[in-house]
Amino acid sequence: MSGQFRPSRRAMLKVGLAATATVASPAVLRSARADTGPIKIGLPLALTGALGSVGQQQKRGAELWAKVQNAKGGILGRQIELLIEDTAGNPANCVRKAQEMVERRDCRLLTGITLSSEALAVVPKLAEWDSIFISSDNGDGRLTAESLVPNFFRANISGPMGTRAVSLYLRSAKLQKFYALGLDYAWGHNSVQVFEQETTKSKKEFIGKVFAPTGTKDYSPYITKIRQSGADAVFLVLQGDDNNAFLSQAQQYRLPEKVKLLTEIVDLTSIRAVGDASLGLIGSSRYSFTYDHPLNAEFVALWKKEHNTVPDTFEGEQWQCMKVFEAGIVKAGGIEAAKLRPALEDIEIESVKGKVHIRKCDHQGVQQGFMVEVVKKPGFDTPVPEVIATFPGDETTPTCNTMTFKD
Amino acid sequence: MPLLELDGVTRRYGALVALDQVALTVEAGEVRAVIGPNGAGKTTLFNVITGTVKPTAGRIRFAGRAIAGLPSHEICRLGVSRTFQITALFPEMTARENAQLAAQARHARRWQPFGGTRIFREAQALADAALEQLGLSAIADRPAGLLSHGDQRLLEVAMAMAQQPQVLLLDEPTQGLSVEETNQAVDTLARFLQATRMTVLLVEHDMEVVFRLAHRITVLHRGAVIADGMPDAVKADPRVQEAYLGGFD
Amino acid sequence: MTGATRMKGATRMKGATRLICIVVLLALVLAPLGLPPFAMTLLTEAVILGLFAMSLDLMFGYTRLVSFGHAAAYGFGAYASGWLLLHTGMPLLFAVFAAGLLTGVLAIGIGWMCTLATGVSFSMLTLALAQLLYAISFKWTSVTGGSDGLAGIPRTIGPFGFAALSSKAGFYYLALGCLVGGFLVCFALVRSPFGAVLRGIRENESKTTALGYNTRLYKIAVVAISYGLGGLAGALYAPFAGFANTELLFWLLSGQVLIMVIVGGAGTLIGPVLGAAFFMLMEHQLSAWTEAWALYFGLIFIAFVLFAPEGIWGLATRRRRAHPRP
Amino acid sequence: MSTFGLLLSQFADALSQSALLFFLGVGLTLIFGLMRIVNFAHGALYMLGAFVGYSLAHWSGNYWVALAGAPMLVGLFGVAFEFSILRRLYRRDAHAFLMVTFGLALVVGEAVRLTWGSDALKVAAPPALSGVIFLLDEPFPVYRLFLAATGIVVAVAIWQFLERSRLGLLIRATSQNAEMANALGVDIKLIRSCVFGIGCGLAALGGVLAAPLVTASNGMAATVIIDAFVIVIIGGMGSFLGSLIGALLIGFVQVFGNYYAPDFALAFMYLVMLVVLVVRPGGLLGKEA
Repeated sequence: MSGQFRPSRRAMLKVGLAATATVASPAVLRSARADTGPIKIGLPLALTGALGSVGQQQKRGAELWAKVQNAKGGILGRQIELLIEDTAGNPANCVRKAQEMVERRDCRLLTGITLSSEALAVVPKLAEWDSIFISSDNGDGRLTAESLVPNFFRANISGPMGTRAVSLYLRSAKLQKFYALGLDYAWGHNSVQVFEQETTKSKKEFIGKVFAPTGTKDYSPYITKIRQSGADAVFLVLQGDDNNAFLSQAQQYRLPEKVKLLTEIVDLTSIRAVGDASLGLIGSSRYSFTYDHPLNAEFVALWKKEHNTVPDTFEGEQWQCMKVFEAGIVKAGGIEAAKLRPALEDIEIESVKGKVHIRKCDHQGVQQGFMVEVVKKPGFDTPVPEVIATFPGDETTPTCNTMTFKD
Repeated sequence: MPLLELDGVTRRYGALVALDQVALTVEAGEVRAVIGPNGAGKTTLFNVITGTVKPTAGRIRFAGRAIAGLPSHEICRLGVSRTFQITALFPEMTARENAQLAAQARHARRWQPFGGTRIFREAQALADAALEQLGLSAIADRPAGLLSHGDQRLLEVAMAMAQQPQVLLLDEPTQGLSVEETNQAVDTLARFLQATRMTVLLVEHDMEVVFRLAHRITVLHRGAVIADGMPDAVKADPRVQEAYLGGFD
Repeated sequence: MTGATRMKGATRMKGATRLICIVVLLALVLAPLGLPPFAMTLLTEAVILGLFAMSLDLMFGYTRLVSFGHAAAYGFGAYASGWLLLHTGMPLLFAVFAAGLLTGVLAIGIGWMCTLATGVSFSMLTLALAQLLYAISFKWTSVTGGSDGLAGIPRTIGPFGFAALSSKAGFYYLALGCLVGGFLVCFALVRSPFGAVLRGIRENESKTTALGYNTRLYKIAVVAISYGLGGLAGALYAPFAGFANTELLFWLLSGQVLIMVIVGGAGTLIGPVLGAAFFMLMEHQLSAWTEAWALYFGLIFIAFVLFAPEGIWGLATRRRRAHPRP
Repeated sequence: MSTFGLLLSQFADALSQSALLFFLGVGLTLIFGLMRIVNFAHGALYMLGAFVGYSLAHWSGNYWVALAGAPMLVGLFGVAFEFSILRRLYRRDAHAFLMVTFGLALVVGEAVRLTWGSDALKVAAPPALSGVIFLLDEPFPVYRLFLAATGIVVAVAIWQFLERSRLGLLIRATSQNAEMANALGVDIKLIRSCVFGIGCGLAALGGVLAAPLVTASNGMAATVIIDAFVIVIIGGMGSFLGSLIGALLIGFVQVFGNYYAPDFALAFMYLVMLVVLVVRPGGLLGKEA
């Protein structure tokens, strides 16, 4: 399970078969669309490009859920059909692919849009398409605040929620002075702003913040800035290649020995990519296979049987999101937006991360916040995220339609 | 009043003096040849007159107007047309189209972005006339890139003529031609110059061509004018012989 | 052509080709009646991309001005029309044309700066300016919405309640109108005296200058018209897709539109429109069939270069070409 | 940290970044200088170098094998591509190369994803270079000094190769006038294959050296191609020394710029490029294109 790559050829073969099947399938019967026939769920994912690894995780998470669910007879006795397409992380492709799923293949349920920029482009069209979109990975706080639309739901932990968990953890920690480094990106600014509010609220010193453009390759100027600032901890809002580059270079500068690294997302892919450079990293996690909950243990066992490795962050989040879909469809007794939307509001399920309650007022999934620390653990040859603290959902979820917290 | 007048024209490239106080006057209807060994500054003289290169000092007057330092496309529009030492044509266009584009450059509405049937008709008339004068009517519809080297040189002259210039600058028109092609070209040029009484400034190496076409000759050596006058007088001038034949110091 | 023969060139309309074009145009006009909704969505986007590729062909195919930054026109047009529609509620028709005009005016500055250089340096200057616009779109959050751009761009009702353009078919006709209008403008332009000078610049710019043309002014004009039409295409895209973001200014799009022109057949106006449709539909369909679509996409381009140098339009009109291109 | 210590470490950072940028730029310039083609696939070859380096290091357990092997293998791939496809396009105009290299970039990018998967892969620096030395009380990674040193060594090596060696002379001759060189009996087909191979090899070298800093990842190609273009344009298309100067200029502008004015981080490179091109359209050392 060390840094070897997952056999992608097998995954591609499955997609190839699924894709050719759907293309060859007879034109969808327009009349009897809603109540019989397979339940179609569309996933316009970024399977290639810079965020390809996240897209692949979402795909695997959804595919396993569909396989397990179909084995149990699907939902409401109807088999589940996943429409998975590659957007390469480009919003123009994402809107076109989603529109094709809605208009040509008559699929009214969407999930698994990888980038926030893609989600923000699709969300305004949900009403026109009469489709429900449940996000499994988009962290941008505005999606459940000023950019909220009735047909949008978010089952995953948002950026501000992750940051809130970190701030709650820091209240008891002895660290006093903080610096922040975020990607020059809506999500980055969003989370750093929440962190700044939270640290000042808890009477700690927020020294300063800096933002690096996505695709930065040399982080030495930012590492020097952090070292210069005299902070005892730095809050990182980075992802993918930028996160890997920063962590590798920070370790080479021995930065972690002087400044504690805190991050808003900890995921296995980047731990594997940087190896021991991630040791000692503390951060909030959207999902960790080490979380002990009976449903999680069952999910991890299922995952090991299928992929002979442990599930990563976005595989867990996608699994939970599909569970929310499932519960909503069962409660609504159908998939039309008019029935599914009220059914999803105020729905509560027990998932791999414990209780998840979709709030009526802003469609945000209220769920526990986790804090993890990356440690060496016997039986695993790469470091793993160990859960060190959990916070109840209503403490980590912002007040309705906002990105701020009542304290 | 001379058509073209150069007075004290100098051009320096750092320490190198390409043109040294050149004085030159060309009367209307005169064919003036400019000769001199390689590097004497003949092409630089052309470039200074046509504005491709700015003179470092000195005055150039053309038809009563000072043109030193004007951009080359403005000088050209005043009526100064030229050909190049290395043939410059539009290879994919036919011979007629080459000449037509040259003629169009003089038209007031040459840049009209639509229609243009009348402009094309007028330009094409000028083009056909010029091709006729240079004996190129037969190959008017062939792409310029596929013409013989001789025809290409004459086409360049025809393009210049299609612009109805007041003075024509010919930069070694017979360069690179075989003996037989040179004679043919020179016969055509002689007939054409006779017929049109065109004022010409001619740069040429081949002395036979110079003596057949030129009314007066100016000899350049190391950027300076060392002799100026009728062909026979210049031929006899000792300084010319020294510069040309013997005494390369 | 009466009397004077027009400047012959690649856009000469032989009888048969013209007939095909009219038939295709008729089919395009009748499309909304027969085609299913998603096919209309694809067709509308293909028409918009076709206008964008055709606008580049004016520079690339007719004046050999190789732009590596044509996405600047598309992106700027999209942001301009998006901003106008979101903040001023201006009717869709006015916003689209205003955005295209604005891009054209901006392009006069771009043209002035880029024509300081020629050849590869010109291409690199266009790349630099496009990337500068990309960086600005990232940072100027108040106007451009930063990294996530502008979203939820409405198709506002036309003047005096005229709402036909906001519907799916109506918007398609607006886009088709812009493409056909753009084509007629370009077609007239390249066959006019101005177009003849462009052809001179393409084949031998120094000779064209020596003949007395101020070639730099012509190039700036071509850049302005080309960016203006490209901006019009971008201005149509924003209300069509409902968003405008930094991806529309990224250099990858500049590379893709260049490929559309080459695949379609440069210097023919119609070729690039086919190239754009081919590129988009192929990318869309390939990625539906297999995850490794980029591999096949790349191989197709290499195959095109080796076996169809003159592009799709070249293939289509090969039999009737008068004199072989060197 | 004393200001002098800060400046010293920033200077060293800038040198190491300039070295990486130089490897990228010099390959592109050599190819453009000789063959007048802008290689859109340069970023993909840089990425291929990083992934081939990963496999070699993983298989042999030794970073140095990867450092030597990856450029060689990718160089050979370059020669094969030139021999099989580019060779048939030299009579064609520049569009053909534009499209072929664009196609190659797509093919290589996808082949990497299919072979190595979409996750980023760790390439560890060798133990000898993983340490830290103290520049006036501040830790500075030894690996970056190694990068700076390699940059200087490779720069001098290429300079000597071009100036002193016979093949270097033939390459420079073919760059200036391919027809004349051919007329004098130079096998320009072989020269072009060599140069395209060397250019690809240098890009791969950049990839292998960058991997320990940024990991081998699918996103490398797109972000790095712009840097390569900027360096080569500023230095002057086709000028070896120009790409060296361009790399140093951008290396320093990025390291110091991102520190003192982070808000303009994204725009620095393009502003510098615009200023240079407006002042000298052919680039600092380029001949008027």
